[in-house]
Amino acid sequence: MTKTSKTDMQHVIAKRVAQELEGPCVVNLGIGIPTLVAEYLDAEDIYLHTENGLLGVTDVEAEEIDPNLVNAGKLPVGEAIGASYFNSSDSFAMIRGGHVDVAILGALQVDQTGVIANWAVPGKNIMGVGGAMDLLVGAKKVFVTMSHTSKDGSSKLLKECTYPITSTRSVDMIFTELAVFEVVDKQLKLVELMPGVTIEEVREKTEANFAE
Amino acid sequence: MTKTSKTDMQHVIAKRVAQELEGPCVVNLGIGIPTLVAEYLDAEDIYLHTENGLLGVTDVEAEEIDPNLVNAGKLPVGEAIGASYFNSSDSFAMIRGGHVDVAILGALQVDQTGVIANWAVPGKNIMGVGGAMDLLVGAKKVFVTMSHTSKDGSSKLLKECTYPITSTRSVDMIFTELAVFEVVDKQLKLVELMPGVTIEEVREKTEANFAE
Amino acid sequence: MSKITNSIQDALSCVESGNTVLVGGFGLVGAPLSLIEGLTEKDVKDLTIVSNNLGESGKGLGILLNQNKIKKGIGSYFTSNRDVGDKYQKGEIELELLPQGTLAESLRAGGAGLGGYYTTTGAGTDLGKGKEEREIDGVTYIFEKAIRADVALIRAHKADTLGNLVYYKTARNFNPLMATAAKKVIVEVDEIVQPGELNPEEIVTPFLYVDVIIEAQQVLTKEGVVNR
Amino acid sequence: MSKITNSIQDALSCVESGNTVLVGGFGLVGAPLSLIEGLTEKDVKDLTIVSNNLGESGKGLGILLNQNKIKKGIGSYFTSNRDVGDKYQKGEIELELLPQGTLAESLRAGGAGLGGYYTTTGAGTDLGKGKEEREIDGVTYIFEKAIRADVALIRAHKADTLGNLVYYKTARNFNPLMATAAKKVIVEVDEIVQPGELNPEEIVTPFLYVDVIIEAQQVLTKEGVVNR
Repeated sequence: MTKTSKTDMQHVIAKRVAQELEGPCVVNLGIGIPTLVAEYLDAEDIYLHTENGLLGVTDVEAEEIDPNLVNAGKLPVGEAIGASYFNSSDSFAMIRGGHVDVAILGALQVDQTGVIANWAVPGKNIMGVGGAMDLLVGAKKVFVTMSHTSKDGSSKLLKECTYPITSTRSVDMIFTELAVFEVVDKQLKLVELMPGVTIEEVREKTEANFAE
Repeated sequence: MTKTSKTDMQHVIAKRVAQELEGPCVVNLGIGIPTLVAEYLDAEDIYLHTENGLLGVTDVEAEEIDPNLVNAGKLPVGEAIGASYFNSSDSFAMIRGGHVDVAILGALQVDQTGVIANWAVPGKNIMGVGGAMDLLVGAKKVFVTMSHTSKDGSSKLLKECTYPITSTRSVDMIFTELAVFEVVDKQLKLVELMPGVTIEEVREKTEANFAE
Repeated sequence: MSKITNSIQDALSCVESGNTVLVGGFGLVGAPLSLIEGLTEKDVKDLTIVSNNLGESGKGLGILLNQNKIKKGIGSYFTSNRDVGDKYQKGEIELELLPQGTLAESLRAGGAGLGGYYTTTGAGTDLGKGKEEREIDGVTYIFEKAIRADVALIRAHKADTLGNLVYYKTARNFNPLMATAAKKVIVEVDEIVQPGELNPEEIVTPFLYVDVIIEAQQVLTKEGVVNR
Repeated sequence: MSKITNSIQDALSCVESGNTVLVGGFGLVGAPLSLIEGLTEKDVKDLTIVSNNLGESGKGLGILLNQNKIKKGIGSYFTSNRDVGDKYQKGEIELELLPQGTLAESLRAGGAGLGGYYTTTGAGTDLGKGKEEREIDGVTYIFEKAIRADVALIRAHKADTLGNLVYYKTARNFNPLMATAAKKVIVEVDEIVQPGELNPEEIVTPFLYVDVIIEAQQVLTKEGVVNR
């Protein structure tokens, strides 16, 4: 049984997703674990897109922070060589029009067809959606990163989502601290166990059906 | 009876329309007589828009002609101080969105409700429309310039257009070598006789009903 | 007929109770901070505010919210201000939540004279419920209506005296779109320059969209919002 | 994985018979003259060409027309080439005439992942016949479908080696829109520069839209089209 802390776990997932990216490509990183992915990218030809209007996001040193240069999580970022700025409709035109290669998103739940829920929780006011729905319908590939289970230990890979779905589109890959799944023909397929994880543990903690 | 040549007549009309423009305003000039209007504008705050992507069109000296700087008639033009360039969809967004104050267009026919026909002739192939329909639906005001009669002497101000209409929208003013009309509540109203023209001549050469 | 004013309240003189007001910015970045503050000092109510967020708790549009001047909010991410949820719970505000791309696109459509458009975003989700669906070439789209407003309050980097605008980095966001979609467009800027000083190839918002220009009195710095 | 090539035929290698091809330019201004000439030398047929004009008689796309390689033309102003009318009369070409603003908007919609939109342009006219009408807030709009294509041939001023593009004066026109609306985008430019040489605030077409870059071999001058 894995006993990593939450932060360690997030980094393990982020690092694993980063390995899946092959340049040249344009990637949009969501808030949370996806943001950490940037730390593990070393290919020069992987460019980051942020939906608030920048293609070519980089890290920024503390002393170079510009309050008017932020990512979608409103965190300060830097500007890559070859970067460009654009307005919000042009930015979402890129996303919705299929011009962003990969979106890496967090999720609250994934069902066994690869449909995700990541923007609202039943019983709470529906207050924010941001760019999640646009990224899901538009990105050429969508990778999901999340902890395998909720705080109460229940599986976040479900037969059916109980939270409102973000799109009818199935994601392409799912990365948790236990395993990596691909979605093929609307079915989950286990493609990799994370180091030290057994197939039994994945079976036990996964409600969704998946092919092994 | 007026006996001016075609070119003189065009200039007379263009000059009269120019007097109707009051700055600050943004004006789009169509091909033909409308293009001549530019020669009679002296207010500094009348800016010309051309739908191929420039706000701030000016004349150009022969030695300064740039083959990549043209107006909608593909004629060489210059760039005013404060000018800006934009793509075709942004340009027509300005037009259709009601951001251009006046469009000055030529017409083949005008009916007595102010609806015009200026893009196609029955019996010929329908081969070109350009920006005419967009300008008609979008400009805040539309002024029409044309000769009062066809070559065969028949009125171009008709009870009903026999050519395909350009839009269901009525224009705001009509300028010919004989008279100036306003369109009020879908009715033509004669507001001015051109110098040396009698009301009888206008009546004789106008098929459309109009208020005097 | 200068578009330039030094008085925030003069700049806002056209804003009336019941108006629909577009407010630029992504959070505080690119938000017209001085104009928003001006609005909190103005006696108006029943506003419909179209903005990505409704500020933060007690900041920016958040003040306007707490003054009960906002009848309805249209945006994509109200979560950034916890007060919005409380007001909504009490029935003190109407909310319309749109995906961020739909919000942006609807503003562009409004400015471009379109009636509406079909997008895949939101189809089959709770946010698509009640919206017309249409299949086009085998893909399911939903209808979204254009957004137009009475007034836009926006933030740019530089304006020339004619009203041509350029923006700064990610402070651009919704501002150029909002500049096209309102009857009156009021912009606050870092700097006002002479016509000809902005490169014609670089101008993002041509002057025909802009009605009133004022120099920003509040700016966003690393340390937060400060008076200039 | 460089996007740059020196061979027009290599640049055009993805173009196949039956393709829909977007071709930039307003007349010859901003038209990808070298790529068009390359297309006239390539063995392809049954093309659908989306372009404001179909060149002039015997020039640019006019040559392609006379080679009977064009099955269908979609544009706003075929009048500039008298041969188009003759071919149409003989039933040798299909034509779809769109208002210029609709042509531009449909390309933008295609690039932006929209299915279509409602415009007032053309409503109640012969060009609106057979198109769905819809009343929105008391105004009559017609439905126009987005345009997407296999290939776009466009003209820009400068490209950096990543594929970021800037344009030159009124040679911009349809080019940035077409860059968004095709599976493969091939651009010819006056000059290729290094990344970082174009101002990030000024880039009109970000590099993610561009697949192939080639230096223009033919340019428009006061004296007409000349080889460089």
